[in-house]
Amino acid sequence: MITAIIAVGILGAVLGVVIGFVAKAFAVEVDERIEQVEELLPGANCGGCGYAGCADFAKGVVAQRATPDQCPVCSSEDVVAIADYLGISAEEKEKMVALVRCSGDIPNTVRSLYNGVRDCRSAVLVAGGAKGCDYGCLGFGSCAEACPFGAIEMRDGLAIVHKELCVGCENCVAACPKDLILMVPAAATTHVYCNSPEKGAAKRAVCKTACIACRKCVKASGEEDHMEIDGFLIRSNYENPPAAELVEAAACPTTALRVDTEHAKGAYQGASK
Amino acid sequence: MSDKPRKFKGGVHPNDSKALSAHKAIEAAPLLESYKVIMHQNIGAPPELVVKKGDAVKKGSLLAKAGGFVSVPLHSPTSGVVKAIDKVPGPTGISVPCIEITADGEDEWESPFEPIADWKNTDPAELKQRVWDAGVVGMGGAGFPAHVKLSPPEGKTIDTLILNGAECEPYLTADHRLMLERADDVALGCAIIARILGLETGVIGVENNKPDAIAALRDAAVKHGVTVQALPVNYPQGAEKQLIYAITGREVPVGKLPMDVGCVVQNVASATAIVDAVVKGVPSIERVTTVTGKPLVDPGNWLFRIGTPISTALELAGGITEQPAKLLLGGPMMGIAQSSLNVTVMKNTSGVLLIAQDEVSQYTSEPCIRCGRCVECCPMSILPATISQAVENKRFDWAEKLNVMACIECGSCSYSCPSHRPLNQHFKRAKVEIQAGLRKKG
Amino acid sequence: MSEETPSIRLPDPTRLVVSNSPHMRDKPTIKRIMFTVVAAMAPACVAAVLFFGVAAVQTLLLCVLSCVFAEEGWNKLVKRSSTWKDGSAILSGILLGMNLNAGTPWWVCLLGGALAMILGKQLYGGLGYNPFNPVLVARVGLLIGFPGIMTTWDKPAMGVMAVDGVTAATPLGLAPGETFVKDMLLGNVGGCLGETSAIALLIGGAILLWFKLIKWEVPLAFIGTVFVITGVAHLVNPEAFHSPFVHILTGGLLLGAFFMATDMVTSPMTRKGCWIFGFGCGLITSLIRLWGAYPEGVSFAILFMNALTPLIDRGTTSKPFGFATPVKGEA
Amino acid sequence: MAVLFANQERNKGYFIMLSEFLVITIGAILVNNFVLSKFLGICPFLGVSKKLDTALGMSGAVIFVMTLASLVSSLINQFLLVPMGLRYLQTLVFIVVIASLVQLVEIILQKLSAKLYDSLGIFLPLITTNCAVLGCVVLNAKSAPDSIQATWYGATIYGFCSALGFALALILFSSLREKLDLADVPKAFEGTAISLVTAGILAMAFLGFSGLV
Repeated sequence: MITAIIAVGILGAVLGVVIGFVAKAFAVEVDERIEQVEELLPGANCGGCGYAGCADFAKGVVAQRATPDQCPVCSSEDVVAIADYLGISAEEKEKMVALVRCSGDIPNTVRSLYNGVRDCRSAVLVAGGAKGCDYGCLGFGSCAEACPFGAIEMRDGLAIVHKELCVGCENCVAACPKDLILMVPAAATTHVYCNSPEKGAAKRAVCKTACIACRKCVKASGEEDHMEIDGFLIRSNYENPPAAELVEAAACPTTALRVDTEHAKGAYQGASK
Repeated sequence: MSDKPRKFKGGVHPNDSKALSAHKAIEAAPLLESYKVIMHQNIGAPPELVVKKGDAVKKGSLLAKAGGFVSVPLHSPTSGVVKAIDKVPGPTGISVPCIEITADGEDEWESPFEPIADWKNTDPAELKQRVWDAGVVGMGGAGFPAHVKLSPPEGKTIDTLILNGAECEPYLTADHRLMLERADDVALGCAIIARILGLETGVIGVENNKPDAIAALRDAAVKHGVTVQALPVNYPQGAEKQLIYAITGREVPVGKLPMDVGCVVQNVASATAIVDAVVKGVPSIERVTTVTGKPLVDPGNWLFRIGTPISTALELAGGITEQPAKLLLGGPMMGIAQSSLNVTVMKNTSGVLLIAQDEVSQYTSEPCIRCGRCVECCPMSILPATISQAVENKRFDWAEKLNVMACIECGSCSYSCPSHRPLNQHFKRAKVEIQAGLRKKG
Repeated sequence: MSEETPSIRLPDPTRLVVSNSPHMRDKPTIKRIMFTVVAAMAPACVAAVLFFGVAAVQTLLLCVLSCVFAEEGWNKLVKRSSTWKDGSAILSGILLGMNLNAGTPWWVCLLGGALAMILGKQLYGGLGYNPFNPVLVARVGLLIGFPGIMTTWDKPAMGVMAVDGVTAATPLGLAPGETFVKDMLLGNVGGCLGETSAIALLIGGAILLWFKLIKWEVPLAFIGTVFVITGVAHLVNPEAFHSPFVHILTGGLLLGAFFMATDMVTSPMTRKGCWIFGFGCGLITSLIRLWGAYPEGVSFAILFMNALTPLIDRGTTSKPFGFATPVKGEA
Repeated sequence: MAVLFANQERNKGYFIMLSEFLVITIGAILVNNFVLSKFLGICPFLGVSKKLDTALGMSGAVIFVMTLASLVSSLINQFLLVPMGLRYLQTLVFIVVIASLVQLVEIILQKLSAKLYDSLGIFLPLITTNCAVLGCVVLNAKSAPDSIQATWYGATIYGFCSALGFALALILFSSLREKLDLADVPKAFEGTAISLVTAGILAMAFLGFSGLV
């Protein structure tokens, strides 16, 4: 019994000394705060903050290179929790969601025959893609694939954002080869679902739901300045966004002006030619 | 330089179908009522417009001046009035700006510069400036400004000039006819470029399937002190890197230019354009283009002015007998499919090709069975099959590690794939993504 | 011009297809490749039927049917599109049949087909994705599961259209010293359907080589390695080891070398890789045959090398064009 | 050379030893492969085989730990436990030795290659409880007293070769899994399911080596 205790004791002591020595020689500094911050982050690794995943972002936050509110997924409580932990102040930010500025689904657009990889970024390298409109949604769903939160649905060859699921990570913005996706305030409900700067006639030739810049919506908004005119295209003024009532008042002839929730439900039909 | 050209590794032998138009002499296309000259016809910076709507122009007048060193000026194909600065479908499918010129029918000439008859005693720098002023680009397809290739940077010595007359693309015969009918000018062009580069001589490389062109060139070459090298028939023999290897045995390193191994490669059509510019004082406003394809009534080779719509080219070839499956600019291996007849002939449009329905069925991609045919035929010795699977799974880092950047997009792999995989499109995508990634990194 | 000749017909732009280059495709398709290999199997099938009679026909048919039905059944189950028409299931069926003996019970054939198609291929996503040769997965699975059935062979009876029930051992299992070379060339020895007639297999192999459907490096390296190793062993100790000719002509070596090891999906893509692959197959086959517990090692050897294939492919990628020469005057 | 062949008796002894080493080597790597025929060490085999690079790192770590653990345990067993009659402490002592070695590897690795350290993650400390390592050490301790495995050098070679066998299986498997990454596996079989199927087929292939030694 005694020998056993002594033998194991000596063995343990020798091994302990060796490990202690090596641990000293190969010491690595680890900041505990990084792990703590990482715990508080959502862990979706969506990259919406611009860092390579949540762990990297946590490093940035601790090193004060980034602020906690740069995480688009964190709720404001989460942001405050992180800020409190690190003893820094948190700022409120406005929630932004993605908007696909196109309403040209298959029934409403002219398409060319395309044969090849069914992926937007690949398709756009071949003859500008599969749609008649140079600016419209290609409909192969690269944005939907890029969305880690399942907020984008592909319906009839058109990407549709479900606003309630969107956290604003902006992954889809980078995925779209046509630069169709814009981050807009979640509070804005009414948008022009078109992004083609072409002349009205050229747009109508390829798409039934294009904005033809008839300015009915601008007139309907009157003095309120809810709409912006940009060449042959009209946009919602996101400094002062229009309300849902404007859609009815304007009676957009091509239904390019839509309320986002209704659009997501598929409530609009294109204008008949 | 050895007499026997080396054979590069890989390559394919597609049915060349050149017989459709190889025997047709070059015909000058008739004058049209209007031309739509696409503004940006070269790789590099777009030129800057110098005319405006309503301006009267003559044939050869400057329409746009070079917008930088890697950019070339643009000249009017005929005399008339600038009707509009408009948009036409570009060769890549996206609409691009163009200058629409309504012809007055006079076709009145105004040379932007004087001919240089005594080029042998002219300063090479002046000759090079002339090549630039004339707006000559690589007419084989890429559209790279010719003068840039003739300006090796400090410290790089050029010892070999190669004129590319391989024309390895099936169907195309424009260079073939050009070498046959203007053999003397091709050889002369070779001599002029050699003088610009400070070389004694140059080599004209021609694939063996054009024996008449080789014979014609050999006679002319002796006169101008250049040589002609017959090359084995193997697609892509006309790819710059493969051509340099075949003639000099040098391998252009990945990501480098022919200059880095002391070579300059120019297309034979560019050479004749340079002759026109130097000796005749004519800028680059026309080119020989093959209009061919089985659905056409009367395929042939025409001398088109730039800005000629494709529909006109097809009309000249007698129209079609059956609806084609595809309309291509360029050859069937690397050409770009079009969905509009309003595309216009550019300086680098070597062919207008219709592919019949039975020649190319719409294919669906099947899984790779790892047969290795693509590995065998890849002239760059990369692994197309593995790379395409990586791209399919969005693993661009992997694709980069597998050297996708070395790909020259010759299409040999897709051609030979029994599973009809869109390999080439995958590589194009991967290259774009990797380059975008590099730009992001800075 | 257009006004003068309005009758000229121009293409309808809305019916033009856009796609990436190249716009030409070579003739071979998967289907064509598969059926050419099936045709190359024909001589061996004929030989098998000649030697083993109706029983051979039964085994082959059962295997083909079970493979096709297993593949189709699976596709139905996971709601994928039908794939049997590409010929790969039929080919697997024939190869599986060639790997069984004439009197194999019907249920073993059916089980083998299901193993090959589902375990060996469809679980991985179907044609092209399977890392192991499906037929060998089935064969080795059956060999481990039913060693008795899998290692009793009917004695071939030329011209007799029924099996007489006499069993014979594979020559590899007999004592060395007896020579069967002539019988083995023709196929008048015991063994699996596809293991008997060397001449028929060689004809099939020649067809494959002629159509460039297999890389010649694999069979050459495979057979060559076995020949050298067993040759040396035979020279050292002729009492204990068969002559190399016996080793080559018997068992599944020719079948394996020409039809199984060369399976495109599971063998390396590079030429250098094929040499390594063939050499490895030969080495392991020889080891198992000379010293292992099983009389036959071809299946195990190929299966093992299948597992090595991704590594071989990775290691033998040739330098891309332009990597060979250093840049002049640049670091 | 003459000296080498002078002592016939001694040469014969060397030859026997050499063949015994060969038996250990082939046996441990191929025939009685720890993963594929003894089914030990399955946890890291499945856990760190997603990528070839991590598999290589893990292989290195296991080779290091297993070889050293075999050596140290054999020495302790031979010169401490057996003479002192403390055989009953074997398991306990072996685990302590292995745990310390793993700790060493962990500390060193974190310093030298943080990337590999991160990608191995939990599986690195888990080598401690890796049954392959303990199994190897215990097999050495349990081997017949007159066998080569009972000597300290024999035990070390056995440990090293067993680790090589583990590494071979892990590397083969990880290269296969990388390939599977690109495959169109049915949804229900994605991930671990298809990996286990693959491991099974791989084990079948290794069965062919049975009887070699």
